[in-house]
Amino acid sequence: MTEILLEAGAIVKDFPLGRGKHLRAVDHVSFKLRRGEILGVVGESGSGKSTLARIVARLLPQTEGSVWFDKANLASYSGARFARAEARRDIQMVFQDPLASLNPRWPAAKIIADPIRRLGTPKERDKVKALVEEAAERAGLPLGLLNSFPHQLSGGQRARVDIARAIVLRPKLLILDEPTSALDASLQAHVIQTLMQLRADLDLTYIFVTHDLNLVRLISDRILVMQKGALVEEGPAASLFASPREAYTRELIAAIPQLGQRRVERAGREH
Amino acid sequence: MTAMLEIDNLTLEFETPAGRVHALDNVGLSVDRGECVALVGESGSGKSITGMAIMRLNGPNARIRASRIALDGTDLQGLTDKAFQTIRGRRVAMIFQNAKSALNPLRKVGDTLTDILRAHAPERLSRRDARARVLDMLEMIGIREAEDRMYAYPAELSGGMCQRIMIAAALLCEPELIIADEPTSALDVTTQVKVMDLLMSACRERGVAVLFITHDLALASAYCDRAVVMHAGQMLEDGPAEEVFVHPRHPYSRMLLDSMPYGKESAADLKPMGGNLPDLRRDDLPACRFAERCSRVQDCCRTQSIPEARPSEAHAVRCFFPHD
Amino acid sequence: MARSVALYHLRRNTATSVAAAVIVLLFLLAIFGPLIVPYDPLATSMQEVLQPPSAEHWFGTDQLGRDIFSRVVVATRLDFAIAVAAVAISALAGISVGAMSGYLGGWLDGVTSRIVDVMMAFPLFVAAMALVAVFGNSVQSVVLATSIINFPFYFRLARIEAASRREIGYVEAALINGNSSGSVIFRFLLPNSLPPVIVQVSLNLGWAILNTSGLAFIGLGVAPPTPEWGIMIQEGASMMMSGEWWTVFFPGLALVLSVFCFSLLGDGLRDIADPRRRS
Amino acid sequence: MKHRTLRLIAWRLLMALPILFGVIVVTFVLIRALPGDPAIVYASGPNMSQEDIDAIRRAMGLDKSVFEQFLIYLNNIAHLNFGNSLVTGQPVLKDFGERLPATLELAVFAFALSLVVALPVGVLSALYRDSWIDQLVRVITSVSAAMPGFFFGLILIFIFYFLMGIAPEPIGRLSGWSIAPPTVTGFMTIDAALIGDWEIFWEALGKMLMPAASMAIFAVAPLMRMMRGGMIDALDSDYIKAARAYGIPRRKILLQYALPNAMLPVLATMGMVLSTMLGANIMIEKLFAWPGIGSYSVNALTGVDYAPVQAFVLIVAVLFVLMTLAIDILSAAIDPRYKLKG
Amino acid sequence: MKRRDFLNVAAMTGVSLLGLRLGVTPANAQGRNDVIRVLLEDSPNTFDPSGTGYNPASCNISWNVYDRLVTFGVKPVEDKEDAFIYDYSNIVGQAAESYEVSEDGTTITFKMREGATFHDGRPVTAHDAKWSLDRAVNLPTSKAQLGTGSLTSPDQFTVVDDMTFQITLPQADRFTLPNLCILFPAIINSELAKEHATTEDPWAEAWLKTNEAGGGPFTVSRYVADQQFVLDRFADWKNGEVASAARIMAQIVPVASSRRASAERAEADLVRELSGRDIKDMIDAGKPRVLGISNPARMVSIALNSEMAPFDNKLVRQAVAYAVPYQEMFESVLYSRGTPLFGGSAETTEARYPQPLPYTQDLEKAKALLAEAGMADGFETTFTIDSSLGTTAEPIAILMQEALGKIGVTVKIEKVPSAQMGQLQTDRALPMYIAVGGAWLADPDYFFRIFYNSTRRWNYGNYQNEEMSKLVEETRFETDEEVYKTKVIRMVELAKDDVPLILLWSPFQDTVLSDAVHGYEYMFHGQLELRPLYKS
Repeated sequence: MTEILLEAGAIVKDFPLGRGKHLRAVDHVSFKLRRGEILGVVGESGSGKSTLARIVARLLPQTEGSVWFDKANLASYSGARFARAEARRDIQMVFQDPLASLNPRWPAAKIIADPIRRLGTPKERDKVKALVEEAAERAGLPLGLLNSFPHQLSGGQRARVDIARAIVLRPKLLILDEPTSALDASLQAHVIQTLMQLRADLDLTYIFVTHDLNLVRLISDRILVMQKGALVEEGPAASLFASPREAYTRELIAAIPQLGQRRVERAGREH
Repeated sequence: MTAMLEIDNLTLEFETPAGRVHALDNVGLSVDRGECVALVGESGSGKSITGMAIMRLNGPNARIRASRIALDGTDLQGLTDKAFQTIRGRRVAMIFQNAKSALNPLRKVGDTLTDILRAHAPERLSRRDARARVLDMLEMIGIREAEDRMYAYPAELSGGMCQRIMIAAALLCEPELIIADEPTSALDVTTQVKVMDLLMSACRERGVAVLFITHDLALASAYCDRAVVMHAGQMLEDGPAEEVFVHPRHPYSRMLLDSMPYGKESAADLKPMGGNLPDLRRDDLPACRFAERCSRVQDCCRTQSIPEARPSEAHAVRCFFPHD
Repeated sequence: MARSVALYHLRRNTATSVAAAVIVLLFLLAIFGPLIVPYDPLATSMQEVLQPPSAEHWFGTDQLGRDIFSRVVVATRLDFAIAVAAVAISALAGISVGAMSGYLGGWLDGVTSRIVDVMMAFPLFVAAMALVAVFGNSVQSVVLATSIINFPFYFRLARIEAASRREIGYVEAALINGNSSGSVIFRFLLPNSLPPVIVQVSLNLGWAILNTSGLAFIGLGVAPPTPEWGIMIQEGASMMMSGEWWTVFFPGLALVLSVFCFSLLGDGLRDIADPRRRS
Repeated sequence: MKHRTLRLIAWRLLMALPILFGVIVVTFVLIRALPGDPAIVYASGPNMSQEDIDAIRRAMGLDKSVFEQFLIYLNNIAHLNFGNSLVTGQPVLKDFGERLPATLELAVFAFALSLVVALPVGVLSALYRDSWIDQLVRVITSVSAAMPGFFFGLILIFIFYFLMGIAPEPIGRLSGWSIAPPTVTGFMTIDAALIGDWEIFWEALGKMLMPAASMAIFAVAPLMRMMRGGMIDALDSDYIKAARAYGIPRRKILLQYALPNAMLPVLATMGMVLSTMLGANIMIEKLFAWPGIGSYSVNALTGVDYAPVQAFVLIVAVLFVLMTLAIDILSAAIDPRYKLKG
Repeated sequence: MKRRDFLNVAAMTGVSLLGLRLGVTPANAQGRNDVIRVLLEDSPNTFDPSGTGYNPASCNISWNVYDRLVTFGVKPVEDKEDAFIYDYSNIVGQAAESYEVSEDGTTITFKMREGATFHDGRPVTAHDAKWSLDRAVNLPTSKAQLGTGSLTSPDQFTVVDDMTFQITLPQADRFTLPNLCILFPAIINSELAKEHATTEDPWAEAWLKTNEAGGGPFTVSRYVADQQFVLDRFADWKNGEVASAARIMAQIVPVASSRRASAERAEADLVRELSGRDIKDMIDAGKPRVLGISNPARMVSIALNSEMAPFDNKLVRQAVAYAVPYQEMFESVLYSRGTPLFGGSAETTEARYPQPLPYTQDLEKAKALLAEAGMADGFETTFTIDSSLGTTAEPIAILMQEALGKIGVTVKIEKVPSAQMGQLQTDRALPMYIAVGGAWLADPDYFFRIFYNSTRRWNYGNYQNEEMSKLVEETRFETDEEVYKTKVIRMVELAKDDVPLILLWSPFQDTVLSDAVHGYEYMFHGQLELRPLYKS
């Protein structure tokens, strides 16, 4: 059995609603992540999957619970404080909407180089440039586009800039928050394949957050199903789809439209 | 027997500050009575613009040319805007992607619904009678606590509920055709099936023809009789849903299906499609706008007008080299 | 491309581009005006008191025989300098504090927002008057007073911009990339709040000029004989009734023209910055 | 629901107290920073000896520490005692009672005038977006926004009173010869109407026209811009598209769908405009010898007359708070999504 | 009764029944002929003749609402038709029917007028005179002034009987009677005032500030500070001819151009405080009537702080005095609306003051004087102007700046609010500023005493000179005319030589009158004497 890279213990996240009331976005969620694994996190909007991803990425502090990463407890670091933590380089994230997640005032190269400048060791201009170009190449971004601004790029290219930025420091864990949901089907396939290739090349571990069950089935090793902040079911992808244990999981799977599977019978043509 | 909706040679251009956008090129399609036709394609393929063009809602900078946009055999193009008003909502209704923003946020949904009914009432319809009919409609399509819902504002309802209200609004004046533009793409999967089931069975019961605009091929195949595939403003394939989705003839349809996860076993089975959608502002667009991404492309695709192949009586493919 | 679209809109929107051109011209006048005016703006001449506009004195002369054209032109420098300085101070201070307040939130936001609420509740012009009175009648205190009363606008603008971007992707990405809060604010949030700020600055420059002249009109701020539009209007106001309309009209015209151009430019920039307002 | 709204309003008023306290503190400190010793100003006789001045200072309580003075001031405010004005020699509250109605009447009239001009023009401009009408309106409103009220007022007086002689004398609320109607509301027009004296009513209205126009001129542009912007946003919205798709008549779409939605952003601007009109009409009041609180408090400010300035700022701040609240309540009444911020 | 008036009366009766405050008294059936409309720049701020913090404009009320025991008689103005001026040498009875000065001049006995009443109908008695004068010598505002007439203590005031009042003096004083004619010793209805007195406020200052207790020719029927005041005729006035105008409607109009416009359109009967230029325009146009009356005891000057470097050097002060462009200033600032106080002869022959100083613009001489003072390269200084001084101050400052620039003196103009100005003056912190002043009593020694001596603010030039102090003391009670004249001439010479004040001019008090108004009288205080005005 490969080593455990990340362990989340009973994570709880409450958002204050004012007047002492809280919204519990994540409710005692625990899971383990092994090195090299792809963990799919699925659920409908409001299920807390994105919040969970942000807690693991240390963008948000949890209300309760622990996050162990590479045998270090990260629970006390979050947000800006985590910027100074050792593990910051090792946990990176790819965002849902690449247009929003790229600084509109910077060219692609500067965006990709930002983590190096903030966290990386080489500060020399040409070394940074070399790293940026390597990451861009791996992410499938043509080098000619490195001087383009985000709004000058297509959706697929933006996603690649985002991926290049995330992998430029060779992190151990990549959290993918709906990385393809803003993309058309034809582009989605590209990005997914790039991600699969990167994982093989760079020995990455993924947490893949999505609402697209068709997609998560294809790429995940294990799947967490979340509903209203709670973990409903967890299991290997194949068995979870083949024989879901929980009613909610069954309902979810049943709702996935399948090609050629009619739901409302067609009326006879009236001629 | 004429079709419910018939569009021939619809070409549409937008005049924008950044140049002329060739949004639609010779689009033709038809929807029969009681039939559900899916209009599918990636974003930017022109499917929504086609829907809006039928309703004349493209805005003042749209230049529309068509040989025919006919509803039940009558060409709508000759109608004045005022006369066209009686078509909208009455004979052709529309359902929008984001139901929440399509409802006036400052008006109770019941009032919005009565507005629609009264706008098309043949004689003066009292507010009271209108409300009663709206309530009937809401109950008929199975909305729970319909009375309360009528007094709610859109912001107080869930996205799914708003979409149900919109369906009721669409059905209210007993239209002959409903154009549903991505009606469920803002909804969660479990809500999506419920809303789609509701919409489609209601239309079936009433014999309303549906033009269902979506990017989700599986959803289209689950509900529609026929499918029309669009790409970059051109209509590429038109045929019975099972034929188009199971044995697509056009290279684009096939490549699109190959890039989707449906029925695949692993990520490695996904086959990405090459290239990007062409920039529709270009003035040198190839005759077949898919030519630059197509694996089967030859010179004629770029220069000559594309012939229409008919693998079966109900199935048309616009391609020089369709699959068998 | 963004630049070319901006240029495109500038070209297409004649009003905006004319306004921009006039402003450039006025700035040039502000810089070089004192070198090119035909007369010493301070020189009095008892032989030429209250001359109507003529070939010699294009805008006529005032009650001390000073050339109004020269005074109007030279006043551009002071009025613009005050406006630019005041707006620069309030914009820099306002957006820095505002962005911090909006991004960091918490008690800092609570305290600064309350302070700004208090500032907003003040009657602006009275506040400006009181501040000038407190700091003494000088150009510096007009600048200070104008920047203090404009501070809340920038603060609120930057605060809303920052707060609305707190959870936007590139801020999260910045954090993931190891940026500290300060770095997020100054490298990411501030540069991206610039378009609305530029619009505000452009409109504000006009208001600052109005404010300065308003203060001068009621006798606060700039001391005579310094040429300043507000003072000139105030001095001329009593002469309007005796038919020497030019003493008021030309300084007023200069004032209106520059404020008008700034507001037109601000309007145009807003249209460019906010694509929804475009057709 | 009603009950909850009332509670929220009460809560909001409570929350405004710290703001008002802040205003009181700042005003208090600021005004004591003003150069000039009120005792010397008050003891205007240049022939007064230092002992006389000291005696006056003691009588005015200015010999006490600033902190002590502040506590006394707070205590007085709590008892609604705003002190006496040195300049007029009367209780500040009485002075305000005589002047506030004049300011309010003018402000309300000017506000109404600016709405009547700005809103229809804004709607028109949005409907004919980018047409010559739109461009023309934008240029005109930009000019108007660039026009200092006092300059515009001067021009109006010059043209309509001095040159043409069709406007009434630009002095005060009524002609020097007319008798004011008995004070009921303090609004000259309303008081005149109450006793059915239409001659006075029209005279008072006529007198307001030029100062109100001078005040309204700055407000037209922001109002019109917000109206235009709000209308454009509304017209471009999904619900308008949907309403058109459902065949709802154009008139109804404009009046019942677009207009209410477009008014929402205008409301906030209206609040800003009205409070500016109340607080910043100083120069207009001076120009037209309008007996309002603006010119009163400027005189007080230059005369280091503490009490009226403090009271003026506080009153304007209270009006501002109330106005914000009123706008909030109004917004909440129009817009179900709008929550009163607690 | 006109319909409108009827409606007014009817409505007001109704309203007053409801207990609501009335705007003005409804009884106003008079036409415009009985009403005189006056436009003023500044508003009165108190009714109290001895009110603390009173401003000059408050004379307009207190002077016309109260009577004094005696008052100045009037004489026609030379070269002017239909205009009168107070006669400093002719003091006549007002509330006192007659008065009698004892031989040694230490006792003055006043016989109160029989049948005269206050506005509330109470007869005016010697008790009222006693209380009023007691009050006047007690209150800080009037105390110092009355002291200049040897009126210092209540002990000096005796009620002989109800209708006889007596003042005793430590020595004969030619300033006593004139001091009784001025604003302060007004006769107050003591019974009425005492009703409103308290232990903390024994002289009813608070109440009298906005309430009148007078017996003068007018009563106050409406007063709104900064806006307007309305005075109605007191029909039972016995101390002279009852006012012809039934009502005076005074409005405060701060903007000069509006006052001018109203004057030109004859919408107002009497308009004050117009600029020299406006007046000149009106005179040129020949319409409406302008009365410009010169008060010889008023002066506009440039004060040089004689205790502050470099103005502590007499040569520097003289240099500045030679640099002033007098004629230019007089014409362009004042439009010659006044009497010049420059360009006089070096030799002093007349024992009066102010009189023209022997200075004209002479830049060479100015430069030479500066060089002599060791400041050939000039110096830097500040010229302070009061922001409320309006249209004349700024041009004076600008012309001074320009002129002094020519002799190498760099001048910074500083504009300060009048509130601050007062303090700066009191603190003697200003090197150079415009000082405007006037004496109510015309004797030259009196003028020197207050403007060229003393430690008070009125000593604008901060002038300290032993000889002057001595002369001022010596002339105080001097009765020998020749001795007096010699000493005054010496004082004038000192003022000319030392120039702590560079006199510019004595401005005309310009009043614009509509054609219908007659009977204008100019009083020493420069504010309005309303009783004699009448409309034809």
